[in-house]
Amino acid sequence: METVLQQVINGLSLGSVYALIAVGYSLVYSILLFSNFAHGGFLVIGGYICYFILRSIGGGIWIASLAALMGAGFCAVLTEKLAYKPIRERTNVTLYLLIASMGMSIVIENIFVIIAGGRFRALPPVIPTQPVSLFGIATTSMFDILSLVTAVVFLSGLQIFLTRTKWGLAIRAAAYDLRVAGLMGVNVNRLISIVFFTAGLLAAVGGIFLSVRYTLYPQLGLITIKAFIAAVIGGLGSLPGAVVGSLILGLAEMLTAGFISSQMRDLVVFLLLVITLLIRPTGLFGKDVKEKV
Amino acid sequence: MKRVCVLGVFLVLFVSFLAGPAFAADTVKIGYLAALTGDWAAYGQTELKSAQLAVEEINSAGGVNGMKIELVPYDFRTRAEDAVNAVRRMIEEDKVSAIVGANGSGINIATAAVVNKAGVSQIGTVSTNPFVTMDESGKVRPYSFRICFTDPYQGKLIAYFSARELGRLKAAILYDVGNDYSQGLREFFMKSYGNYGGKVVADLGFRGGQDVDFRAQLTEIRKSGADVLVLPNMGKEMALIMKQARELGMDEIVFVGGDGYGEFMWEIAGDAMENSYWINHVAPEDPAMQPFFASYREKYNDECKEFVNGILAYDAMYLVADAIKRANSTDPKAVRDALEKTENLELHHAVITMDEFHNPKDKDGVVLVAKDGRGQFFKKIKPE
Amino acid sequence: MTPILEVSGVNKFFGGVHAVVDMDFVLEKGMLAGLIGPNGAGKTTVFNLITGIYPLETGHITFKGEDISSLKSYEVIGRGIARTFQNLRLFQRSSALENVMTACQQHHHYSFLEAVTHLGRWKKTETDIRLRSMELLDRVGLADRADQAAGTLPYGYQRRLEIARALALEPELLLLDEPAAGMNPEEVLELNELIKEIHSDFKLTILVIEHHMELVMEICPHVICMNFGAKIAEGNPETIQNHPEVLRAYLGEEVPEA
Amino acid sequence: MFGGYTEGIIILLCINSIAAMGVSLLTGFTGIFTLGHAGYMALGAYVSSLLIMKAGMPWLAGIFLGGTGAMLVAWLVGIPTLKLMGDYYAIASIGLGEAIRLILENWQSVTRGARGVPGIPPYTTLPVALAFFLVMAFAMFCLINSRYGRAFKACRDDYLAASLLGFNTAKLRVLSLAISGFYCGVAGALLAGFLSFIQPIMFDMIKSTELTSVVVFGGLGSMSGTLIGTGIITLVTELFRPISQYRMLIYGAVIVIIMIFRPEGIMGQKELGKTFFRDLTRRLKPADKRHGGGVKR
Repeated sequence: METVLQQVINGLSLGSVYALIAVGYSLVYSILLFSNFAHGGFLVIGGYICYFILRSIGGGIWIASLAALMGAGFCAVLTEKLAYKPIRERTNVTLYLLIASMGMSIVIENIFVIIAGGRFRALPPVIPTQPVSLFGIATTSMFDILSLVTAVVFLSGLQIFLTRTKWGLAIRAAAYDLRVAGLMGVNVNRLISIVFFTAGLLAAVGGIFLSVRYTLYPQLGLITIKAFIAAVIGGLGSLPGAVVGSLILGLAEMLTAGFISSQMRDLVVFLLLVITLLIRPTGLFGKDVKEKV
Repeated sequence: MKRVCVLGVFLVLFVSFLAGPAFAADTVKIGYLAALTGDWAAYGQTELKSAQLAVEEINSAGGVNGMKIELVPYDFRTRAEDAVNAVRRMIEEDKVSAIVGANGSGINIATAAVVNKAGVSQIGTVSTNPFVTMDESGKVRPYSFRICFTDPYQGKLIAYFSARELGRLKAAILYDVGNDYSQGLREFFMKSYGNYGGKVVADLGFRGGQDVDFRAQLTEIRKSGADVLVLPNMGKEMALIMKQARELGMDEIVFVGGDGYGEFMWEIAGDAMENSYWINHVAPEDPAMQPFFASYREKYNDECKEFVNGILAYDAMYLVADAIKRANSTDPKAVRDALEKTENLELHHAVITMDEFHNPKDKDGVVLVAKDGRGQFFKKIKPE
Repeated sequence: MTPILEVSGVNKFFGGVHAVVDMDFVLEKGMLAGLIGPNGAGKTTVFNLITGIYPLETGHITFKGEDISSLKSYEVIGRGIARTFQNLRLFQRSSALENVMTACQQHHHYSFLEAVTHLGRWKKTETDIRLRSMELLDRVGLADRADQAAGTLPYGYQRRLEIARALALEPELLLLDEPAAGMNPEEVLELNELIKEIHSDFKLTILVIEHHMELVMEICPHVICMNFGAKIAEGNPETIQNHPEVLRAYLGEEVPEA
Repeated sequence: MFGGYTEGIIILLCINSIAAMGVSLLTGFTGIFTLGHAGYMALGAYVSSLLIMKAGMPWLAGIFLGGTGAMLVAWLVGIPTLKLMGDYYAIASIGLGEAIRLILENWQSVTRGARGVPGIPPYTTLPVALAFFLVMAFAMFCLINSRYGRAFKACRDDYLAASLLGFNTAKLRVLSLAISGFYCGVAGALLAGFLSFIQPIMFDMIKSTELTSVVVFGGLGSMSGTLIGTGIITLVTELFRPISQYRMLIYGAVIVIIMIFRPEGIMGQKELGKTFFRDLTRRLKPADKRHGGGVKR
């Protein structure tokens, strides 16, 4: 029983980090209908900005995080303007965007290989990580509690932004049909910039937590593949779906590793993905789209 | 028209690439196979910098036999098929006399066929798998060498140290299923540990690269009651495992790891590193190696944190230079013969004598203990 | 006369919308029939039900005495039904000829092994397919446009090309979904001629959906009229033109000048 | 005739081309985007090398069985998963490709896991690779110029129209995947014989992505474009070896730039052939006003 509880806690804390990243994938997908593989790059950008400010300039964690969030958001907008906008304006084939995003993820990764080197880095211990005992039956760390809280804060913030503000409402309208939203007088380019900024910002939050929790290196973006899978399981384009999918994935990973076999962990993740897609191709919360004949 | 241009450019590229670089007679070329991009970039970049440092030193001291060494470094993106072509290019186009690298057994095994057929020696820096220098039938590969010790020996050292020196007889092992180095080391550790009276109580795996969360496995290990956790992995994963273990409140367990240790792990794991033990090739505070660290710092304005890769790459260059000097020739075959006869060569980190399997003979294992924020020399061991 | 297509008691719901209500009709072999009705009456849905795009909720569809209600689209087509689409579905980037050949090949076979080696029957069969397709293109007046990409053809030609493609399937029953949509009056006249010709030359049974009454009344001896998913009238053009339900459906209470 | 280096590049070019042709058939001609085809290369490599080494099979049979093994798996996997459309199959294919690799890594008693299989007889010599390439390229060009080619393209261009022209689209999609699985399997088997050593890590997602990018680069729906694309990418990778650190950066940037300026790839949907050169010469001579022009552009 104790181990079950412990593994569940482990799973939830892993899931909360996935959620921050998965939401970014879903947000972009809901508007532009393509999977932005460069999303992992935004996370790496956030991580490195935070690292350099803390290590080289010596700013505090708040300044560093703020700069990282803004920087990653800005880079996300820049990526959109440089790489996606020209394609988007030319064609409506989302496949091209998908491939361009794969190219961008290689570009971002290798920019950091060149300027920062391949070395594994870690942020200074700015976020406490000491063990916390939960009623004596399970152990978690201060860090996990903080990351769970941060995830909840940012995700609720996002929810408020989407439901209470003018631009949030426009984004939700555009998620139904971008073209119609454009005809209704929404400035589509600005809207897309805001979406990318938000996605980049959330990715940076994930990036800071990941680089404290794990480590920071140019290929860190690759681990977002799991968050991406979580977004797909939850239903691409659905924000609650992304959160639920992340928690399911986190739990599935931890419980498999704990009770079946640690080697089977990734296999279970991929099988879960394939099975979900077969049973419900649009994911748990995805919307059904039927072609008109 | 556009197409004609594209085809034209393509043709020019092809021709220029067939032409190949010209080479001068007063230099001796040594190939360097380095992982500059991809998963091993951190180690590969340090290796190349260290090798370049060695070349500069050797050249400013007059070179070898009056010739300057010219380093020909090629990246292999941490991919075997790329490494094969890089090695072929070094041999065919650049006519190197010997090749140093790569920093991983899988790559060396993949390139072994090429170098042995072409007759150019290759020296692995941290390629510890026995099959790097030995083929499947147990015969030595004539042109494959290494400067580090081998996995069977390292596995035995870890088992011996954990059981005899530390007296810990209930071991848990957490290894990387996707990594040949990790798999091999685990196998050889398990073979020896029983002989020293130990018992493996938990044997768990993970997937390097994507897996960064090990708490599920650690929870199992905690349940198994192991008193020592053996980590045959790369530095990043080991650091993360230790950090997460301490976060789960596993305060009693002792960590023992292999030569994947690197100083950068402190940045990741912090205090969780304290009092862990590392079986290694060298100790960073070895006085003989301080000049290297100093010049590395001076030249690159950076600490050589992947010091095992750094020092082995650095010394491998001196090893080759010595062989060329003794061969008094740049002919790859002569260099190979000289390399094979290397005896009592004093390098910075050790004294090297090649055995009949092209492994350095009787290299001591150095045990490091992680204390006060750095890895410190603990003792040298030779297992019974 | 023998019935070729029988639709009996067919219903279809989309969510809460009752899109087709108790549809019943019979087509006799060799008939040239029209299916008319205002926008949104469910005409195309009937085509989709016949061709197996949507599953039926109740009822049966029988073709040449065989129940085809539960067959997949390609199986329905294989039984001898072909159709065109309201909003053209040509292979836009392929040439006109290739469009027709793609359909034509269904009746000219050679094995996979012959396909990857270009040996055996490949050469003869491909030549047959090409010649037959050119014939059909010629039939609809597109022979000189054979190499042009389908998507770059003028709109009226695209409609004709789609008919040629459907004919290449050598069907016994041809379903045309608003073939005159978007055409100017001269083009419509030409099209009428074409439909009449292929009807007699190919000995086909044809069912045409048409939004405009003019075309249907002129060429179809038999007309079925739908509104709100249900059949409201059936008979010869005069009967339909004077049927009170039809008048109401099309023009409220007023009398049309058809 | 050639040095070992040039020879090595030509062999690798042949192997990459065979795999790329398989992906091109699936992605370019049938419109199914995949990000997991390295998995089929892995299957081909492992099946053939294990059969050759453990069962003492002749290498030629090993290569064919490697390809066939990959084809069978592709067939079985394709039946349920190819019901997924568009992006969703692409996502599932990531999972499938990785799952194949994970199984190879974990099935240590047979595959030796991550340590890989060393000592595979080096059967992939230049003539072998060239022969395989020529035969398979010939078969592929025949295939796309046959009823099957038209059927695949029909599935790609308009799934619904294809099924209403009497094509069993589900079956055709699976057939296309099986053929592409065979090509990738053979490529994998040849790679095993070229390197004499295989490891699961060689067939990761990065490899899959490369295969697909090459096909896109060459032009979706152009088989000769695929071959040209493979040639350029392979040679450029070799050329940039001396500036190795920037190599991957350039590679990534090139993909993005291609997508921005010429998303249809180098060749678009055109094939290098009689028509292509006719169009080319026509374009080079703008003054050439053809009379009685049947074809207007």
